[in-house]
Amino acid sequence: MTTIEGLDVQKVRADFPILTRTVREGRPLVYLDSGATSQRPRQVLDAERAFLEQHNAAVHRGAHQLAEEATDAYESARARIAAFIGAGPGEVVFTKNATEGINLVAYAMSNSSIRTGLGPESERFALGPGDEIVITELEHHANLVPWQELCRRTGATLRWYSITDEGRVDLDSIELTERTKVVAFAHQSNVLGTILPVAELVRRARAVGALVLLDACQSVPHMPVDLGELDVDFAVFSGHKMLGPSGVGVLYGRAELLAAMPPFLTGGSMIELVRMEHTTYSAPPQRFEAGVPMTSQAVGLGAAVEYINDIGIDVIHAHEIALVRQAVDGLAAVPGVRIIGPQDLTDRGGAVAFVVDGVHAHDVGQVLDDRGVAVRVGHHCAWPLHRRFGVAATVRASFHVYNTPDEVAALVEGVQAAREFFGVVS
Amino acid sequence: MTTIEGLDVQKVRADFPILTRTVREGRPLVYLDSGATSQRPRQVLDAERAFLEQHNAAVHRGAHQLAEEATDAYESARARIAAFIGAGPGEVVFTKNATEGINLVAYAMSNSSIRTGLGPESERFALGPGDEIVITELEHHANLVPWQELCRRTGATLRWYSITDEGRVDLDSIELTERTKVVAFAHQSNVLGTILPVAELVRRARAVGALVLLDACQSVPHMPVDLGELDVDFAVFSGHKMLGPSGVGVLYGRAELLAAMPPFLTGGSMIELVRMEHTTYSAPPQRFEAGVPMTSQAVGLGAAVEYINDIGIDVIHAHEIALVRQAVDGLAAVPGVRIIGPQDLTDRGGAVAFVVDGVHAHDVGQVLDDRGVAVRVGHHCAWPLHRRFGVAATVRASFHVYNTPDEVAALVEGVQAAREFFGVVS
Amino acid sequence: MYQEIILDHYRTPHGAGLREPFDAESFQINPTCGDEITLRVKLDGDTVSDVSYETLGCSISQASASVLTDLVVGRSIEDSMRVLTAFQEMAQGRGQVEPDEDVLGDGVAFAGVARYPARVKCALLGWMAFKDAVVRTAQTQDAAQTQATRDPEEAQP
Amino acid sequence: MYQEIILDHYRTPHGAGLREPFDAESFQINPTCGDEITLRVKLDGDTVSDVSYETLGCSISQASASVLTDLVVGRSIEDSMRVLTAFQEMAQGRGQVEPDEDVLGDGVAFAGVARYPARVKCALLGWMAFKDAVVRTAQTQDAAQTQATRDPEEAQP
Ligand SMILES: Cc1ncc(COP(=O)(O)O)c(C=O)c1O
Ligand SMILES: Cc1ncc(COP(=O)(O)O)c(C=O)c1O
Repeated sequence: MTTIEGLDVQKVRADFPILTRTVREGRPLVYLDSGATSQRPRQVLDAERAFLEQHNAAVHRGAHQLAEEATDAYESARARIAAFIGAGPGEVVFTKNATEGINLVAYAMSNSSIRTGLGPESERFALGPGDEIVITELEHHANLVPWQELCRRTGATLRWYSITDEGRVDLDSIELTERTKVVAFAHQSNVLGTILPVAELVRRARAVGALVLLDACQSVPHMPVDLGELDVDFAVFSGHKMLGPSGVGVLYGRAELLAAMPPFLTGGSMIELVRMEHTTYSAPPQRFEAGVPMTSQAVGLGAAVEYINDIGIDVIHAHEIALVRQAVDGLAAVPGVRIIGPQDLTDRGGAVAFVVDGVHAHDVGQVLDDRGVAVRVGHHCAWPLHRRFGVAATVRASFHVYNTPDEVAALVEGVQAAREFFGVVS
Repeated sequence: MTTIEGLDVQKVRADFPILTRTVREGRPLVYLDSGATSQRPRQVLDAERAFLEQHNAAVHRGAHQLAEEATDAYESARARIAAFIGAGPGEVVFTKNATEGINLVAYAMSNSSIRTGLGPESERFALGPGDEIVITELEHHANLVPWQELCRRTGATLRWYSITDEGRVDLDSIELTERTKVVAFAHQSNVLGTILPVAELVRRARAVGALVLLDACQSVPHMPVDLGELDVDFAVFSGHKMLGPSGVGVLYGRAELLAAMPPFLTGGSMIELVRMEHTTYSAPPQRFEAGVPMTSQAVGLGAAVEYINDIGIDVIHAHEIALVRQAVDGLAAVPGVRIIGPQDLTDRGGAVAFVVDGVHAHDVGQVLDDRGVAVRVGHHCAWPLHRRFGVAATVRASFHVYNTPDEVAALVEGVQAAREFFGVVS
Repeated sequence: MYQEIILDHYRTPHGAGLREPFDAESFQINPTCGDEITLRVKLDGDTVSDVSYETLGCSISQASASVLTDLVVGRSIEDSMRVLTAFQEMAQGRGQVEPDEDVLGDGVAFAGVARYPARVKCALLGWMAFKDAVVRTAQTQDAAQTQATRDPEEAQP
Repeated sequence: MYQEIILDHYRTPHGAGLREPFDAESFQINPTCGDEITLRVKLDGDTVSDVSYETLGCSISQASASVLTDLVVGRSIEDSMRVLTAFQEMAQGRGQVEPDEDVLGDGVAFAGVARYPARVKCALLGWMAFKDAVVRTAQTQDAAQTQATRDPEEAQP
């Protein structure tokens, strides 16, 4: 295992209180489930607490000092997060999670499709029968079901790129058409670890005038991402997967698109003028943030970005890739283990899913859990992808900056132990 | 000022770190803006932190020990909150705030109105031209704009009860009809403090077969509320107004209704079976909780309910009513001050809004702020109500368990000072 | 959790495979992991005369289905429902419910599963399918009878 | 924040009330508090010859509109836009921007407002209305000219 320059993992681990605990009768916790949710460093917990103990108030509503300070903290967090992803602050909308972000776009589109009372600027978001939304077969349910429902509401058709045996997008499987209105896909698969060919998919979408939504849940927390450079129209990610709080996520939207898009959730703080008969809406990002927002959580996410910046997102990425290399090599060497996803580390990030011949994923997971190794088992909210590979469930190990080579070794040993326990050792 | 039996306000105040801070060059903070957002006691901050430092994981997804503990903590919080409001745990849906809760119901209704692919059970939520939604003129924008938008989407008509000069609902102003499908109203006005006649409004709604949604944002945090007994169909409230975290709210729905209602946000954790072509959904409450939820915030809200229970919600209510009495009497005695809302304390809770002749609300608020007194100025997200009373903006003081008679006295003095400063003393 | 009894049933499941004839079939799925079971019930009057099944699942769900056939085949519907209730109470009891070996036989081996909430669904998957199938037999019989009096030709289960 | 100059303008606002004739009118509202201003601009060639307004707002927004009329009436559009930019920079400068009294006159009294972010919108409300109205005069003139060459009868502002 190569040591990554500039990263002292033990020092990092000391920032994460939960990593010192034990599970299942005294075993040290080996947390390999950051793809589901990451842990939080002290710095993030402290930032949120300091906000709540000193500055908490309703933002964008009050004129007293606390309200000013709270608004400041909230908007500074937005600016910091925007800079982190190569966006303008006005292009960052806070949502409760990435799922809400995708639903926001899908509902704004069906709202646009009901033209009563709307201006011409929302026309580009309108859909109807014959129009198409294109995704891929590897998507997380969050980037699949909202589009199915949008199609149900508008009469549009859902189509998808299929996935090759190597776990890559089969770019020849379908062709976009003039009727393709949205192309939505994951930046990195939460199961296979595959990094999708963003530039090529954007090029194809642009060629037919379709909007592009990038599900960046598994990329923004783990590698440098510049959304402006990637030239996507929308992107989403969640705070809880990037060392930040739960209850906060981000929808990125190009300024020009957010300005033209009708609202989704409506209520306080997103209005311009309200009468019983009719309401007009404020400019983005406020237009998309109805109600009292997840204030302290946004502040916490800002602190998470600062924490990541202090380490360096490229350092984190290099560290994780080294762990993936070790995991893929280690697991592939265990007889009967089949890795689902690319073994080649080109365009591949940190999620390693696998099956063990003769031992169900749940049972592998249980044996690992009894040894203190926390992984995820099941379909990982990507059921169609599992069906594609002919498996009901896989075991998935996923990493973040705090994981160590020793932990990966514990994973590989645990898988061997599971095979022994269930008597499938050859 | 009467002392409320069993309440030691100084002891309570010691639980709230923010209350010890000073503002505007050393003045003690007098926080009278709990109607916008309340402050959090140490116990709530500690509970959330303990969860994050010991049990944090993705809920309802993992099979390892942390995931089990996190799921347990999350579901125990749900059960505790349900018990607090007289509901079953399956009737409590976690949302990001009350605003999302109302939007959830409104969007579930427009989703029902597009019948493609739905079963007969969702028919009762479907709307079309000629159908009516009824609210009142005193609603918060959160309980107005989502219904305007629902009407835009479905062709239904929005109607409303008007408000009397005393700030009460004028029950004779409109009649419900067989076409009335929803009656939605605040339990307590966030501006006037008026408590609405729930039983009578429910009776009228039932008589025409309409669904009832109660906006309980300003009641659940301040007085005993048993939603089962009130016999409403839906209710919403926010954690941040009841000593709990931001980023979490509750939608209550009668079990039978939630079971029949189609989903709103879609994605992970709310599905039963997912194929690329078609998805089926899980039972409530999960059906309405797409994506990784606000886990630690739900735990924090559970701790807030425990904190409130330890003091006693009736004790809190009595304490606040005493403060309201003092504020109404004190302010009414200042020449030129007009209280907007009932001066009579029958069916009235803790928000005191007023205007000062010759001094704009913003200027009153500024003078108060300079003295350390934090109140809210403006339309408090109830613009039509302000228009109804012929004022652009009011000053609003609102209370919670940690406020004291001295703080109310500081408010009254500050208002007098504002009059002197702007030279309108008679 | 992995009692020897469970591993035995997992390695040599009793009554596995789908058989004909049957009165009703149920398909159940565990949404969190995608595990599946298809289970058939054949009644002989009021007695469960056969249970056959095909599972795609972990050791716990497979062993549980195997134990289920041991416990319910040959019993009356009423008795088998009593066993089901006892099994369910134990599995959902978070380790607090003392299982009765007289009622549950090999089923007591699953007491340990109750301490792993995420696995309780695995242990119950077959039982839920059994319950559902029994309900369906009742419905099919009702339907068959109602139909029979009206139009014998359409009375196919 | 409440400088004596501000209070003076508040108590005796300059140029208040709506007057005719005017070339364009703008209505602006502050969504957080509901404050309103209606502001009219009359141009004489390139010079701002009158600004008249009606406000429903706090002392800051009223005084700011009063100072605005002092600062822009009699100036060229270009000059008045320069003043506007300076005023805006000061108001949004969070107390970090040193105002130039030569440019801003009584406007410098609003420097303190910059330290109260929630009040910045109040101070700017009138200025935003002025900017909008000036843009509208340009549009109306363009429109009038375009119209004039085509159909003189329709060329009403
Ligand atoms: C009566 C009432 N309804 C709804 C809301 C909206 O609550 P939130 O902004 O937390 O969604 C509030 C508070 O802002 C309120 O006071
Ligand atoms: C690729 C991907 N997309 C979307 C999501 C949904 O994120 P959340 O549940 O935080 O909304 C996840 C994680 O669960 C994910 O990994």
